Amino acid sequence: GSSDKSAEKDKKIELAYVEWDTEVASTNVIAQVLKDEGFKVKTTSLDNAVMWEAVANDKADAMVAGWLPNTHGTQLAKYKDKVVDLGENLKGAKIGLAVPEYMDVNSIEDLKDQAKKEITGIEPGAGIMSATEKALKDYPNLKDWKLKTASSGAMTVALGQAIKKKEDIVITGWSPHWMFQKYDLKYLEDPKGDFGGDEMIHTFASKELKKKSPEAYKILDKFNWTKEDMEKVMLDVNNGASPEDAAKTWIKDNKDKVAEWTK
Amino acid sequence: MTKIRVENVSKVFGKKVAQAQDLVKQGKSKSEILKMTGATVGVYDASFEVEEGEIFVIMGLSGSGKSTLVRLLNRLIEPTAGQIYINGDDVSKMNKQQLREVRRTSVNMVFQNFGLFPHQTILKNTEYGLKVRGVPKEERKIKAEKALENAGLLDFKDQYPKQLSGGMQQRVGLARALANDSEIVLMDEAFSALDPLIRKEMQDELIELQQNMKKTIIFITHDLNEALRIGDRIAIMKDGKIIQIGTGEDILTHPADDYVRSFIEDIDRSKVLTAENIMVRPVTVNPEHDGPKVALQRMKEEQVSLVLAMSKTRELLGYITADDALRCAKEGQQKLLPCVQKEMNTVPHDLLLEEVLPIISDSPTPVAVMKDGKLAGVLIRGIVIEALAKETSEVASNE
Amino acid sequence: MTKIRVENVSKVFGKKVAQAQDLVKQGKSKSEILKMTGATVGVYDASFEVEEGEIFVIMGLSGSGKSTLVRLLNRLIEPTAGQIYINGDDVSKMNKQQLREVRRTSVNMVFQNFGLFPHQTILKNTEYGLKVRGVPKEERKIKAEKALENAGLLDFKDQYPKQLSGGMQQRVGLARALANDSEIVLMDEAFSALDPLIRKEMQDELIELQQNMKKTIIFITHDLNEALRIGDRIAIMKDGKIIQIGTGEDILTHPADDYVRSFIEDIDRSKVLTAENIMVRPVTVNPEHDGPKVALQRMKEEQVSLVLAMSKTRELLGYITADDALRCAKEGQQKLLPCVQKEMNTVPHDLLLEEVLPIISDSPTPVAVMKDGKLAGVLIRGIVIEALAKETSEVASNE
Amino acid sequence: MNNFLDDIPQIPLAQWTNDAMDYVTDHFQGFFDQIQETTESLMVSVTDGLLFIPAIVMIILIAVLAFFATKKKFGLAIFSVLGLLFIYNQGLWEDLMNTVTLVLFASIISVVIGVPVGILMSKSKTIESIMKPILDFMQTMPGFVYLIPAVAFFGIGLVPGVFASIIFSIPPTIRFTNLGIKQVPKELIEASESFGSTGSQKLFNVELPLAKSTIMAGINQTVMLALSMVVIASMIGADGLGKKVLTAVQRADVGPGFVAGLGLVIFAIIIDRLTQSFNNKKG
Amino acid sequence: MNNFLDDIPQIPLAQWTNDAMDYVTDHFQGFFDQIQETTESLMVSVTDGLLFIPAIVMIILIAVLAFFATKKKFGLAIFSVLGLLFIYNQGLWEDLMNTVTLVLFASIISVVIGVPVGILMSKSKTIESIMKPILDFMQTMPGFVYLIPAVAFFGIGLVPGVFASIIFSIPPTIRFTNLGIKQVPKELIEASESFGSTGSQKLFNVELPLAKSTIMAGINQTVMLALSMVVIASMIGADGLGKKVLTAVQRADVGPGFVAGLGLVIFAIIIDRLTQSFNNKKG
Ligand SMILES: Nc1ncnc2c1ncn2[C@@H]1O[C@H](COP(=O)(O)OP(=O)(O)OP(=O)(O)O)[C@@H](O)[C@H]1O
Ligand SMILES: Nc1ncnc2c1ncn2[C@@H]1O[C@H](COP(=O)(O)OP(=O)(O)OP(=O)(O)O)[C@@H](O)[C@H]1O
Ligand SMILES: [Mg+2]
Ligand SMILES: [Mg+2]
Repeated sequence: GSSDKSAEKDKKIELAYVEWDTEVASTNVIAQVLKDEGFKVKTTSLDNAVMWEAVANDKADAMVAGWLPNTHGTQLAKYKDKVVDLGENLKGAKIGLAVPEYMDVNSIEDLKDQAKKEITGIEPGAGIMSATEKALKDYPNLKDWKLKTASSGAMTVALGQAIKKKEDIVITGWSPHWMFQKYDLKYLEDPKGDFGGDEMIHTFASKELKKKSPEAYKILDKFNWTKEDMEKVMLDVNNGASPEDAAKTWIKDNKDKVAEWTK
Repeated sequence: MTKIRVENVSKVFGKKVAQAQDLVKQGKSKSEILKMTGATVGVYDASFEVEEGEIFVIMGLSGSGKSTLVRLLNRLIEPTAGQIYINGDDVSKMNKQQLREVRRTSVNMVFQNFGLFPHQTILKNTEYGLKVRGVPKEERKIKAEKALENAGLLDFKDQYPKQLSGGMQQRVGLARALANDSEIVLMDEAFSALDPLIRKEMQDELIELQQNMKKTIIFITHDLNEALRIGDRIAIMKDGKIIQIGTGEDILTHPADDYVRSFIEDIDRSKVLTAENIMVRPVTVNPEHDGPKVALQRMKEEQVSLVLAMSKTRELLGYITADDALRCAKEGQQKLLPCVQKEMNTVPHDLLLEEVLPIISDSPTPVAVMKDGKLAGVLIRGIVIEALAKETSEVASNE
Repeated sequence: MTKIRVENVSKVFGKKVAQAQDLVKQGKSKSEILKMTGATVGVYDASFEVEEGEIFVIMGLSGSGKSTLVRLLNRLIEPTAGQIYINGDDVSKMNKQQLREVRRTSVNMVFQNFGLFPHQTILKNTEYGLKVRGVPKEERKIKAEKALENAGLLDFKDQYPKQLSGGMQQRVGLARALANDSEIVLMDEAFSALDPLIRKEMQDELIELQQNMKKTIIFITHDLNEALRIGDRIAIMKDGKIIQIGTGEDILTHPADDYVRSFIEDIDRSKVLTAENIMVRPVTVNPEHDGPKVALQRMKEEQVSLVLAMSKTRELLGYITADDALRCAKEGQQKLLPCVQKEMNTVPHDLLLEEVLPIISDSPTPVAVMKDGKLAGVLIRGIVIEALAKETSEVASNE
Repeated sequence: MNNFLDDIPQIPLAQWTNDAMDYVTDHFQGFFDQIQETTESLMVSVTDGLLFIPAIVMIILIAVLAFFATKKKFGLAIFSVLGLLFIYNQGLWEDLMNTVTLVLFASIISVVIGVPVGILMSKSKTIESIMKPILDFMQTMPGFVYLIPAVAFFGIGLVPGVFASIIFSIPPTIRFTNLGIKQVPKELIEASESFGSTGSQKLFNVELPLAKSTIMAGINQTVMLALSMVVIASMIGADGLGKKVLTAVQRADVGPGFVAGLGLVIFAIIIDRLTQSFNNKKG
Repeated sequence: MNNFLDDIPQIPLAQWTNDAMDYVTDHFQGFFDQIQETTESLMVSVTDGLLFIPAIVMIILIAVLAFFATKKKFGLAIFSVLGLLFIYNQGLWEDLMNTVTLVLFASIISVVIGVPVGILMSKSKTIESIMKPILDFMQTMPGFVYLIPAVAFFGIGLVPGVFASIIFSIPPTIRFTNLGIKQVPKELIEASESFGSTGSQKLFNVELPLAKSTIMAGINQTVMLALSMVVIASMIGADGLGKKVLTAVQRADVGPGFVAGLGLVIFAIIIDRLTQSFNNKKG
């Protein structure tokens, strides 16, 4: 009955996310959509691994930030029995080695002795890092190259500094990410396919969500948009809008898409 | 009643305790033992008893173990060997609870280094023992203020120890221990930083306490005059051992060895010796029975110019000089009685020399020393000077 | 040479300094001022000078400002008012560098509370002043060991202060100051924790130091006997003010007020008074000129039984008793000379009573007191007792 | 040369740890949930209470408190007003209140547990030798490691944040309580004992008052470390200034991160000065 | 009610910070590069040196040191052997050596700078009142915030890690040096001054020795905090146990993270006990 439904809607939905631009955008949009549907939504930004742990332990209800198959491959492997995969919500994400446009390389195989033979990476243990390590083994020209681990923040700073000085730099990149908007970057071709094809961003829910709030579960399951949509929101945020406002604007402009999810 | 009994107590500081104790037994000196073992003998084989209401004074060279001995009594230091009984209970075998009870109610201590709490006011410091015992706030304030008043420090009660002079701090330590009103007070050089006036007041207060409240006091001092003034008995220590225990007079008159002798050398004898110590055996006649001839004969025999007139019941009647006797003989008196000069100063046998002096000095005639209403001896100027001049008064003692 | 000059120095502890000073001027007592302002008057308007090689003793009630005064001298405390000159330089105007120099070379201090460094051995503690002055390692070790040896603590040199008894710690403080060999030593109750034997040794050492090395010493003590023994002059303080300054004799014979009088009441007079203080004016005759009649006449006039025989040049020839004079007259001698008894004990005028006593006691006859080889007075047994018995010796003083 | 070392098979401690964690979460979940819920609701209501008071009123209250706590000097009061106004001006007021709740909870619990533990350590050699490695453990085991168990036990949000903060920030209080009590001069302990003080009388009348400045310095460190944990706490969902920092850092945007960090610093300075003046007051 | 507060336009401090950082990186790059290069090469050679010694030799050396440092007791020596063997067994030896270099550099620099600063603070009220907020700043400004400038200045690697560690871990040394010196009894200072000690004589002969236990406790905290920073340092590229922790944590794999953390803890315990025994030895 309808009373059941409203009671359901009173329930709090807690969305976990990780403080990446992409996830801020998507989480805010879906959160806003759920709110518009009458749910009490709380978004909590967490560390990458904590986000997975939270959903797996039913401490958070869902997240729309599972980068697969690469970036969060290990986490999925660990938690696959404790979370519910609601399928991808965005296609066409990508990971790979990236360099500034001004560098004269286009493929991983072109790398010889640029950038002091160092690839500037992010947090050790991230999926992209394992992929890069695999590449270091697979490509003979990277035999004596090193992967420096750091963090996403440190990597972007190093990138900014290098670009400012027009120095060579090879980074572990992924997109969507604001660095591709801020700087002229290009992915290096990956003939051996170590970085896989496209990355996809999946939605995951806790095992309890379906029981607790089938309504919200359904919406989350249907949530699905494009890289361009996401970039619109991200651009808004980068231009100074609050994520909430950017999400609202996007929803206003894309009523039809949202309607699909809440059908 | 025996209040404190100490039996063969020893304390060795440092590591090789057993070895050090053996060495003491072999008669090695403290500094030899220190060199050989690195251990310091604090107290060795001390035994004594203190009666209720007694002031027991401990003296001795610096470093001879006085403080150690006293701290053993309330077990601030664990003895290496021996037993200590307070009110008959063995302190060294007490558990924490019992020991606490003894410290609260029976034994309080004044520390050589004062041991005041720097973060508390003088008043709070003084209240400490009472507070520990759970005395209600109001009552302990009254008691503490009373103790401070006696110590002349009531005005300073809200100051902190650092704001007081050394002697004032010492008096706070004193007030703290006395406010607590325990049966036994251990006083480790408790008056050492006091000026003579306040010191004397404090001594008087102590004696009063002892007399009125029957408190037992163990008192360490370096001032022999003080020891003699307030102490019922005195123990003298050397290198951790107790060399002699006795009354002031015992020690002055029969020092156990040269150490004790040198220790008491500098004493102000007029504050120690009593009339009894310096009187001479009187030459007496019975004026009711003897005539002038007998008197003159006795004077000749004893080579004195004066005899005392004493009744059959050995009551003092007066004195007779050679002149008197001659006059009497001239007048043809059969008995001396009419010639006896009846005005004669007397002093009790235990009067201190310092109080005897003005009497002798004012008196044109010899002074009689009385004991239990009977004549005990006579004081003659020459003898007084002799006694004061003696290196030790052994010779002057009347035996 | 004036070593230290103190001019109108005051020190008030606490906040309302100016107000407190005003109140002192109005004659308010220390405890009134404390109640009214919360400020404590440490020292008020002190002025004095100390000569090179002098031992200047400060005495006074506990809390009367002795320590404060001494600490002002090396500016451990900043004076509230007044000037202090050491070797003519104003200490209170010195900059840090100059002050340091004075403290290193001129003034060292023994602290009332010892002030030993707990983390250093006794030897290192003793070396401290030398180390600060940059004395080479070997040399300072030798000096420090020497100082410790004098203090009787060489055996303990590798121990830490906590392992020593109170008196031993005090001696370390003493050794530390003396090792440094500065011109002026400030000693704040430096002997208070010492037993009589060691104390006497230390006093002797101090006197020796003063005599051989011309050291200037400011010495605080509560022991009047000690003060009189070692002090060239004594200052007596009360409530922050200096009440009297003078030699021991001055103070004993002319106490400035009742406070001082009560202060010196308990003194062992035999250690203070000299022959001069107690002698009586001699009744003299010139035996070369006067006959027996004159002598008997004089005895009658002065009501004495003995006169001294003195030459024209006032040289002592002997004495004549009444018996002697009578015999002389009987024999029909014109002049007394043949009847004079020539064997007569003499003592120097400045001999302490304690040393005079055995002489009088052994001497059957009166003792003459000599000053510059001339007769100054005579000691009679009765008078000696009177002097010892006097409340103060004012009457006994020979003026 | 190292060969024989290499022959020892690797101890599967990592696996054991994971298993243990699973076991604990599986079997004690109810218990942890209980704690989590009560603490969370308490903390939320504190934050709500703080936020209910208008910022301007709060600022004035703190300034007045600062004025009187510092014996009527203006320095801290003025600093507080300016600093808090700055935080408000930067739009960080709500974050600040969240952080205040987090830090207060962590600090108070740390002190309440830490001081007694420090006292026990100072009294018993055994406890001391057991506690010391534990303290080393708490301070050096990286917070990141126990973030995940913390989430498993306490979920996300303020509570695991407080838990992680306490683990990291409690050791200084314990260590310096222990040190402070040990530094109390032996002769004063003796004086106290000579009057028959019980252990607790000695403690409250003599040891703690005399150790106070050292203990307070330890507590100050605890507060500082609790503050330094807010960013890590924000990784497990604790709102507040830490989250602002994290957001900025993810974007490599120093400016906003610095501003949020400055908010923390201002809070730290006010807390530091206030506790210090309370400390002096009773001294 | 808060309205008028809201009317104040937001101060663009965030922007200014970014600008300032850009300015500094632009203009002092050469200088920073210099530091970075020399320090880096020094640190690398220290690590290489440590790694050149075979693990088994190193373990024995440390055990012998521990044995003698603890007055020939076996406890610490045995613990060191077992603990280090465990680390080796877990394949963390090389990481440990990297961490040792990082922590040693950070701690030594912290002590070398911190103790003198603490001394200055204890001597001058002015310096103290200037330093206190700076210390609060250093401890509470989240490491994450200055990681970014650290990278901008020093690039990725060990050097910015050391830089960040020092900033976070130096305050306890400074604070407790200050506290320790202030706690030295006034009468001993007076005694020292009465002999005409210069400031430095007083300092080295009296103040520092008497403040030693407090200062050492501060240094101990500094080492602990430096150790607690290794994970954060690994975020800017410092190799070592911190990186292992980060790897594991990123994978939500508590086990290996715990094991790597335990490596840190073992190192911490050994260091802690060793410094403590040196401390007692000279006491
Ligand atoms: N630091 C201080 N702060 C406040 N008052 C002080 C301080 N030092 C001394 N006083 C006060 O100054 C007065 C004189 O003290 P001082 O120590 O000079 O006395 P003293 O003559 O040396 O006494 P004692 O014989 O007991 O050592 C006392 O009333 C004391 O309370
Ligand atoms: N805690 C200790 N550790 C080591 N030795 C100690 C300790 N306490 C006292 N001693 C030693 O024990 C001996 C006796 O010391 P104690 O303090 O009892 O002497 P004292 O008779 O009170 O001397 P004083 O008159 O100087 O106070 C001394 O040689 C001293 O060095
Ligand atoms: Mg003693
Ligand atoms: Mg004094």
